[in-house]
Order: sequence, then C-alpha cells, then structure tokens
Amino acid sequence: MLYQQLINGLMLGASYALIAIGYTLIFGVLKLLYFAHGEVFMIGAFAGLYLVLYGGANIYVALLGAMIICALLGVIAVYVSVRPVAKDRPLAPLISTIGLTIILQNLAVYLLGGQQVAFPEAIKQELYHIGPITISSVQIFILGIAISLMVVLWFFIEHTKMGRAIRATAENHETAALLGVDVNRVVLVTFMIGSGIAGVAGVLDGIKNSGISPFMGLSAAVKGLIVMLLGGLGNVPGAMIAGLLLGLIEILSAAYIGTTERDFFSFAILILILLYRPTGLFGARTPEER
Amino acid sequence: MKLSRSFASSLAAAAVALFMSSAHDAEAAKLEGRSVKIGCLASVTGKGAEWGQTAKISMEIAVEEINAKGGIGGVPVELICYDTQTLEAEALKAVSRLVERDRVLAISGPCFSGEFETIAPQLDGQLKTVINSYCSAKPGLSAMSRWAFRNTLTSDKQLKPVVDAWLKEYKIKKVVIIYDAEDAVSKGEGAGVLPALFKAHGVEVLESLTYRTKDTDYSAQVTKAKSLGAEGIGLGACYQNAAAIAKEMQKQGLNVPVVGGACAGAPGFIEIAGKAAEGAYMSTAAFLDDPRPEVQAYVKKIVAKNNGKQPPYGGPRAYDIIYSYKHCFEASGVTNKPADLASDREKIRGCLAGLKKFPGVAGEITMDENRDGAGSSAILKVVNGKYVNMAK
Amino acid sequence: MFDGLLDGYTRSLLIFAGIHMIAAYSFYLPYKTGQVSLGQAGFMAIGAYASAILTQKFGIPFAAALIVGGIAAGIIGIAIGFPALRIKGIYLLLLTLGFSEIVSVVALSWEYVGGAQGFRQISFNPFTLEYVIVIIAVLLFFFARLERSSLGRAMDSIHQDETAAEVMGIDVVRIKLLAFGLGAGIAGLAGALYAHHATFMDSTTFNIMLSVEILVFVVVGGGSTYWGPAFGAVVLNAIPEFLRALREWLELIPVAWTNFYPVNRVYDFLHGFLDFENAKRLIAYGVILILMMIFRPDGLLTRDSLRRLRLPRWKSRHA
Amino acid sequence: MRDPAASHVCLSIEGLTKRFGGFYALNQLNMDVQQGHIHALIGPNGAGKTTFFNLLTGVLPADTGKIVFDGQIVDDARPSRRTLKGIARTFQNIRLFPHLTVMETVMIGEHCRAHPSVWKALGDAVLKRPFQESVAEREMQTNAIELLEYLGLAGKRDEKASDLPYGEQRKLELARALATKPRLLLLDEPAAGMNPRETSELDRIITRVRDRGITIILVEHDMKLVMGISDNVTVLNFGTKIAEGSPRQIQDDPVVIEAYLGEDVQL
Repeated sequence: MLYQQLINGLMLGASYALIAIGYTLIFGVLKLLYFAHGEVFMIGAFAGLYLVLYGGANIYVALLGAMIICALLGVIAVYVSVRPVAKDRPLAPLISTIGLTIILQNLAVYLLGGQQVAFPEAIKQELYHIGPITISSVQIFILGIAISLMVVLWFFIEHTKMGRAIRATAENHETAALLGVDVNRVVLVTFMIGSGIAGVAGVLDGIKNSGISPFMGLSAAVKGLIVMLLGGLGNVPGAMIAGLLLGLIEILSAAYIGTTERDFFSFAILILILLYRPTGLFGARTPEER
Repeated sequence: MKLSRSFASSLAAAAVALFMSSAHDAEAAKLEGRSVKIGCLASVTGKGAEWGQTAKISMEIAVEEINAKGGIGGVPVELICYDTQTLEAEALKAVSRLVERDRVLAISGPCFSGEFETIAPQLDGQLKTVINSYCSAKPGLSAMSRWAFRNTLTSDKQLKPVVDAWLKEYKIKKVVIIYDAEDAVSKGEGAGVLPALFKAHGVEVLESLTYRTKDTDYSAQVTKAKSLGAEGIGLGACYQNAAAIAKEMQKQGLNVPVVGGACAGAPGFIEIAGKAAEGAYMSTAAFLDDPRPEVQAYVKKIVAKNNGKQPPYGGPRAYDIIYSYKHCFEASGVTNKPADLASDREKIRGCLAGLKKFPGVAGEITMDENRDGAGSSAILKVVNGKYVNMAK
Repeated sequence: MFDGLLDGYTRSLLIFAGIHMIAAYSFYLPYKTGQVSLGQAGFMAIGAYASAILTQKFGIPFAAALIVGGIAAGIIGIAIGFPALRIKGIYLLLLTLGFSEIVSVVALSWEYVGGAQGFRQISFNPFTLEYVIVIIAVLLFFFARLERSSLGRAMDSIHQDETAAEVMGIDVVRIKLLAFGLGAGIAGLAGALYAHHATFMDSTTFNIMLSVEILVFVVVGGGSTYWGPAFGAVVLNAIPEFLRALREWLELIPVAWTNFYPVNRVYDFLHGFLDFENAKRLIAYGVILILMMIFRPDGLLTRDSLRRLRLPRWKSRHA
Repeated sequence: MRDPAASHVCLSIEGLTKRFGGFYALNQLNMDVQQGHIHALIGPNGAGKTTFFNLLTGVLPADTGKIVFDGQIVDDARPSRRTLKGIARTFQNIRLFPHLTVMETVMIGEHCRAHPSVWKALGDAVLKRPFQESVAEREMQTNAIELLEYLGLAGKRDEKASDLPYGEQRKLELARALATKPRLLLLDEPAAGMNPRETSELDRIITRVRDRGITIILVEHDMKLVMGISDNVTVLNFGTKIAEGSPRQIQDDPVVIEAYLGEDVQL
C-alpha cells in the first residue's frame, strides 16, 4: 500500500506545486498577497471544460486555451486590482484582490450556477500494473504535463532574458530598474505566466477529480500559500519540491494517522515554518523580512 | 423574485380566470387581500448555492403555476425570498424579517441543518410561524419546535431499505465506510446509520475512513480501502464527493459496489461519475426519473431554468411545499386578513401537522409526530447511466 | 428594554451589526500597532466555544461565561501573539489564518463540543442587544481614551516605524503583545455574544471568510481612526437593508404606470438593479471593494476627514 | 577636557565585531568615551559607523564583544531597555513617524520616562478621570513644549512631521531623542543636507546639549563641524580603528590622510 500511497502523494503534490509556482512568482515580484489566484485556477478549470464540451477541442488544445484565457485574466487582474491601487498602503492591494476574488467566484456562480459540474473524460482510462502499484493513463498524463511544465518554466526562469529580469525584479525593484529592467512589464509578464500555469493546474485538477465547481478556488489558494511558504517566498524550484512534499505529507497522514486531521497537519506545518524558518525549507529569493 | 411585473400580469390572469371559471373556484374559500405571502429562505450564494438556487427556482415555478390558475382562494401568491448565503446569522435575520416585516403566512426553507437548527428555537417565542425545510436531513431537528417542519426524509429513514436491497443483490461480507466528517448528515450516516445497518446484516465493517467537505482528493482513502480488501463501499457523502470517490475507485481499479445515503442520490452523481456510477445503490428524497406526468412536467421546467441540469432533491421538495401550503391555506379556513395573521399561521400549522399522503412530485407527503416527512423513499440503482427505482 | 420600541427583526439586525462592530474593533487594536490578523474568526470561535461550554455544560450564568470567553480568547491570543512577534506583514497574516483553520479542525474533531453535529442548543440570551450596546460603549470609550493617551501614541509610532519606536524606548514587544491579546479578547466577547444569540454553531461558523469580512470592515471604514471600524461595520451591514428598502419604495409606484413607456423601462432597470437576492449582490460588493481601494485606499473615514467633520475628538489642552 | 575632575569613562567598548556574510562591518573595535565629551567617529563610507550605532542601540545583535555603559553591561538588552538606561540616537536617513505631529513625536520620546511599564500606561490611558488628560499627559505636554522651544520648533508643534522641511526634520529627530532624557546621545550625520546657516545653528545646539552634561557620539562627514566641536575623534576604516586622538592630532595623522585619499574631503 505504501508505494501506491506515494504515487497518490505525488499526484496531489503536483497539483499543489502548480498553484504554488504562480503564487511564488507573483509574490516574488510584487511582495503582496494576491488573493485571487485560487479563483484564476477555478476559471481555468471551467475554461478547459467549456473548450472540451462546446469547442470540441481535444485536451491539449483545452489546456493551451485555458492557459491563454487565464493569462489574459492575469493581465486584467493587474490592470484592475494591482496597478491602480496605492502600493504604500499594504492593506489596499490585499483588499482589492479580495474584491477580485469575490467578483470572480460569484460571477461563476451567477453565470454557471453553484453546482459541481462533471469534467468530460478527455483521456481514455487505462490501468497499468507495475509490481504492487496500479497507475492509470490519466495519472500518467497529469504527472507528465505537470512535470514538463515545471521543467519549461525552470528553464525560462533560469536561462532566458525575461527570466533573469523576473529574478532581478524579485530581488529588488529599484536595482532592477537601474539595471534597465522595465519593472511594469515584468510584473505583467509574471502575472501572465503565474495565471497561465494556474489555468493549466485548474484543467488538470478537473481531469483528476472529475468534477469542478465555482467554490474550488479558496482551498486550492490556501494550500498554494502553504506550499509557497514551505518552498520559500519567490523560490520557484522550492515551490515545486515543497508542493510534492506537502502532497506526500497529506496523503501519508491521511493514510496512516487520520483523514480529519490531515488539514491540521498542513496548517501546523505552516505555523512551524512561519515561526522557525520564515525563509522556507529551501530559502527565499528575497530574504528581507516583511 | 419578480414582484410587480409578474404580479401585474398574474393579477390580470387571475381576473380572467375568475371571470371564466367562477364555478370551479367557488369551492375554495375566498381569501382577502392583494396577495397571499409565502416566505422563502434559500441559500442562493455561498457554499450551498446549488441547493438554494434550484429550490428557489422550483418554488417560483410552483408559484407561477398556481397564479396562472387563479392563485390561492382567488388571490395571487407572492413569494418573498431572502438569500441566507448559507450563513446561520443571515438565515436568522431573514426569518424574522419574513415574519415581522413581510408578515408572510408560512415559510418554506431553510435548506441546511445548521440554518434550521439556528432558527427553530426562536419560533416558539416571537416568531410563531411555520418553517418547512426541503433538504435538511439531520435526524431530530424538528423536535426543537412545534413550528418546525421538514418536508424531507431524515437520512436514517432513507438508508435502511437501500442497504437491505444492496446487500441482497451483491452478497457482500466486508465493507469499508467512507464519510464526510464535516457534514452533520453525512457523518450521521457514516458513523451511525450505516454501521448499525451493516451490523444487523452481519456484515463486517473493516474500517471507517473520513474526509472533509472541501477535499477533492480521495486517493489515500481509496488505496486504503483497496488494500484492506473491501468488497463494497458504504458512503456517507454528498453526490459531488460520492462521484469523485467512485471515479477514484475506478482509477485505482477498485471495482466493488457502492451504496450511498440521503445526499448522494442526486442526478449529479451519475453525471459526474459517468461509468464509475454503474451498479451503485443510492437513496434519495426525490426520484426525478419517475414516469408520472406531473414529475416529468416539473423536471422539464426546472431543467430549462437551471442551465439544463436536474436539481438535487431539495428542488422538488421545495416545489411540493408550495403546493402543500396552497392545500393548507384553502383547507384550514385561512382568511388572509391582516388582523387574523396569528390565527391563520396557527391554522396552517395544524393543517400541516396533520398532512397525510398529500401527493407531490417527490412522493407522498406525510408528516410524522415529529413533523418530519415520513413514507417510503425510492431505492435507486444506477443501470446504464440512469437511475432505476428498485422499490417497485 | 427595547421590547416596545424595536421589532425582532430590527433587534436581530442591530445585534449582528453590533457583533460585527465588536469584531472589527478586535482587529483594529492589533492593527493600531501594525499587526494584521486574518485569524479574528478563530478568536471569536474560542470565545464562543469557551462560553457555550460554561453555560451549557456547567450552568454558569451568561455574564460570567462572557467574561471567561473573552479572557480565554485573550490568553490564547497572547500565546499565539508571543511567537508571532518576530514576524510581520504577509507572514503574520498567514500565521493567523493557519491558527484559525486549526481552531476549526479542533472544533470539528472534538466530540465534546458536538464535532460535526455542531454545538447544539446553546442557551439563548435574551439580552444580547443590551450587552452589545454596553460593550460597544465601553470599547468606544476605551478607544477614545487610548487615542489621546501616551500608550495610543506609542502604538501609532510602532505602526509607522517599529525600529525607530523601539530605539525611542517604546517597549514594542509588550505593547504589541498587549494589543494582540486584548484584540483577541475582544473577538472572544463577540464570539460569545454570537453563540448565545444564534444558539447553534459548528466548525464552519467562524471561517476564513468571516475573518476577511472583519478586515474589510476596518479597511473600508478607515483604519487610521478609531471611528473607522464602527463606521465600516455599520455601512456594510446597512447597505443590503438600504437596497431592500429602495425596492420596497419602488413597489409604491402604481402597477398601472409600469405598463407605460418610459416608466416601465426605468422601473425594469431599477428593479433588476435592486434585485440583489442572488450572486449579483456579491459581485457588486467586490466591485465596490476594488473601487474603494483605488479611490479611497485609506477608508471612508480618515483623520483628516474627521477633522473636517469636527466629530467629537477632544482638543488637546496645548492646542 | 573641560573639567578633568569629573571626567570618567561613560561608555566602554571591547572587541566589538559584526560580520555580514564574509564581510567585517566592524572588527575588534575597542573604544572608550569620556563622560561629558563630544566624541566624533569619522571614516570613509562603509567604514562601519552606522553599524556601530546599530550595535550600540541593539538594533542589530553583535557577533562578539562587550558594551559597558555607565558600568553596566548592556549587550543582551533590547533597544528599548538601552534607551531607558540612557542611550538615545538619531538616524542617518531620517526616521520620523510620518503621520504624527511635531508635538506628538516629541511626546513619543518622553513615553519611556513617563510610562516605563505597559500596564501603568494602559491604566493611565483608561482609568484616569474620564474626559480629562492625566497628570502624566499634561506633564509630558509641558516638557515637550519646553524642548521644542529650546530647539526653535515650538511654532510648528501641530504640523505633521513629514510636512517639515528637511533641516527641521533633523532637528525634530534630535528633539525626539533628547525627550528620552539620555545620558549618551548618538548623532548619525546630523548635518547631512543642511545649509551652512543651519549647520552653524546645529553646532551651537550640540554644544549646548553637551553643556547639559550629555555625552555625545557624533558621526559626521562635515569635517569643519567635527573638528570645531569635538573633544575626541576616532577614525574607522573597513571596520577597524585606525586612529584616535584630539582633532588636531587626527588632522595631522598620515594614516588618516591616506585612508581618506580619493575621498573628496577637506581634513
């Protein structure tokens, strides 16, 4: 059973990691708690659903479409709730993104109804037995997409000009600006990437859990935040590893300790990290205390 | 709620109806006033939005139908709805507004056990008015007040025949129970009702596993159930979670039959779980594939208004409440005069408490001594992607 | 004491608005020292459960249970606040959020307080409104005094520049802890009042969204003055009532008129606009929040606007 | 050495070291400051002067070393405790409380003397006669006005700190520090950004403060000011003390001149 549970943990962790990557990117360059990320994730899931159901798209097109739609949503988020809001008041951007969260969630309820919707079976379900473990084609697909997306992103962050600009901005806005980085553009691109990944995560979550609802955003957001802290603020590879780690911890505690207490463990970890290792397990890119 | 516009047209319709068929309406007692007010509490937003929205639409359909046929006692029905936001505090505010400001004759709702439980104790004091829940399934709530009714079956009443039939068909000896530890009804089923029923049949419960309502990942529970060698799964779960669990079982190759309780047997279960739903037994407080014409007429209307989706059982139950109120308003000598409000409410209460075998789309309504719905529930089995009622 | 004056609905409305107001002050006090908490709902839960256990399981009178509930929440607040002193900003936000989630998990798995079945049949306190009024009066008095005391000034200075305040000899650690603990205690009072008015609660009653709502009361009302939290709670509780009232006035238009152009168009528009018994209301709420933060990020009431309004703010002797 | 009889060591530093990563901001610094002196601390940018102030006031923890103030070791005390013991400072980049008025700012400095205990402060805030200022509050106001008059800021007492012109903000920082009734005052580049008229006024103010018996450590780049008023000068370079002595000795020290080569400073 242990091996099977490890696979389960990996699956869960991959989806946590994808949400947390967006969070950590956005937090890195903006230094603000962007509340609406979970709702972007939810919109991504619905975008994928409608592309498959009514657009007749295959799953890859749906993933790409959800990514693009969510990236655009990220741009809208910047122009609506980030850029016009005063930055010298720490609570103002927090409240404005809470406002955006409320709008997106209730727009979905208003337009689509509050019910959970079935996610179409986009991939043929097949089971493979490898020794003691059973793994399905769906799981392989999800894991494959998640990991390749992370690799691409890692390459982008570490080895492209834009990636370097993002890292510089995350380090320090003023210095980055002095080095000739267009900070506003970097923020925009970061939101697009983070939101696009959240969109993909939403579709993958839909495939994995078979059903999506307008209320799926909040708990995803909270888990994403925990992973972001665990990995270190602004630390993208850290978020990836921490996501997998939290997935494993949750699954193993659910399997061997108790399922009601599962959330207790995630939040206890959150608090311990905050108190004793505020830079996360793998160190933050921005060590300054805030 | 659409007030005056629909109000105006329904007034006109009522006038026409009166003019055309005065003989028919003459039997029912004439009511006074400009409108008959029925209050409605529905969680249109918040985490229970689905239940509230479908219930609200269902009640509006019933009111439209009644008004098109001349209203109640010649007076059109006015449905006054407030959104409880699935919050107990909002429900409490809304109920006193309905009773004291809007002066409604009776109230339909609220849906959720928590809301119901918050409101019920207040009814014996200032707010002497009937409330009637269309979905709360937690046992023992209506006993809190003589004004508290539930037009639905509590989970223990629903599950017994279903589990009996399930075990009869599948001959299972070892089960694992998976239930929602956060939801009062599901927990009641998973920790109380199901173990007792299994014990009575000599079925061994290998393990009880839990999850929380907002969880979306059930892989750990399913893997554990599989490794324990479960021959069947008992679910104390609402349909969304039940469907996700069934899907996860399919994904992990755990192909054993499933049985589920009050909240699981909604149309959404099949829709979301797809092929994984095959062979599952469910109980429900409303069977929407019932071939009776009134049921199909209702289903057609609600599906058109609900984004093409069938409602969970709260919808038809709420629809029936409006008709049972119509019956009681007409049968118990309600006058609808402002001065008679208190006595009218008392009369309605008395009528409702004595309701026996009142026909509704969700089945016959009979109120038991605790003012909870009684009677038989359907035994649903999923066959070829549709519910079949095994009770008949 | 208001039985003749107010109907039950108005009472209920005032009670919940009052509880929100008390909760808003529970957020405001630590915020005055720069500590932003997203866990006030968790402290409300502690006050609520502690007091309900006392009244229901031990038969202790409500007044005593209320005080114990407040103290219990205050003690837990200090226990949380002490390690939390080292962190600020988003870290503190997340810490308090995590704390509040843990409280709800404990409430869920602790069968003594009902577990998933919820804490049922808590004794109803018929004088909640009177208690609410007294507590708000005490709080307003307290904050008015604090505002022009040395301690209040020290809190402001910590909010504005913690290091500079520390170097000026302000005991930052103790003052922050005091503010956090007292704030938690005030939240505990609000929770105890809620529990004995609603008579039922479960692990989801005091959730993240409630903490967010409390934060919104203060930011919308204005966090730079002690009138802000009260104002924010009143305004945000009153808006839905106001919209309902507007709709009722709309019904005063004779039915016949609404069949003619242009009255029908205007009527339909306003009617649709004011029909807020669905998700549209919350969408509008979100839009208002964003607009507020763009055009009035300091909240509706600020020190400057108060100065202009000449609301009661005692003049200093030296001025 | 105005009054040799009264002269004793007010502050004694032994082996004070602070590292940031591999870089020594301060390395094994030993230094004695005489009671009642103006002791200047000079050195090129990055020599460790501000770090020294941060270690003295406890804003940063020292890696090793001992700080003895008035015969007491203060190494482990929190910044606020050190202020209570009598160490006060100003900041190089002014750190006022932007939303407080001039008057309130000075009263913040007085807070630690009036209310050393938080509980007493809370009691004073709440329990004193309602709708009246407490006695302590009135005293604080009187003292604050006195101090503002002393520094020529009395006319601006109800203005917001952030609205003052630069030079007056510096003076306000000084007033706030003096309000804590220090025995040792650390001034971090008080003349930065001041015009010559303001600088000469500052010169007079610092001297008058010293004449009240307050020991002063002065970090300053304006050598005219430093050499004019200091009793003693310590020169730091790369975290190490390279010279110490009277202004005249320092001006002629070849090591100092070399350290300053390349810097546009008139010694």
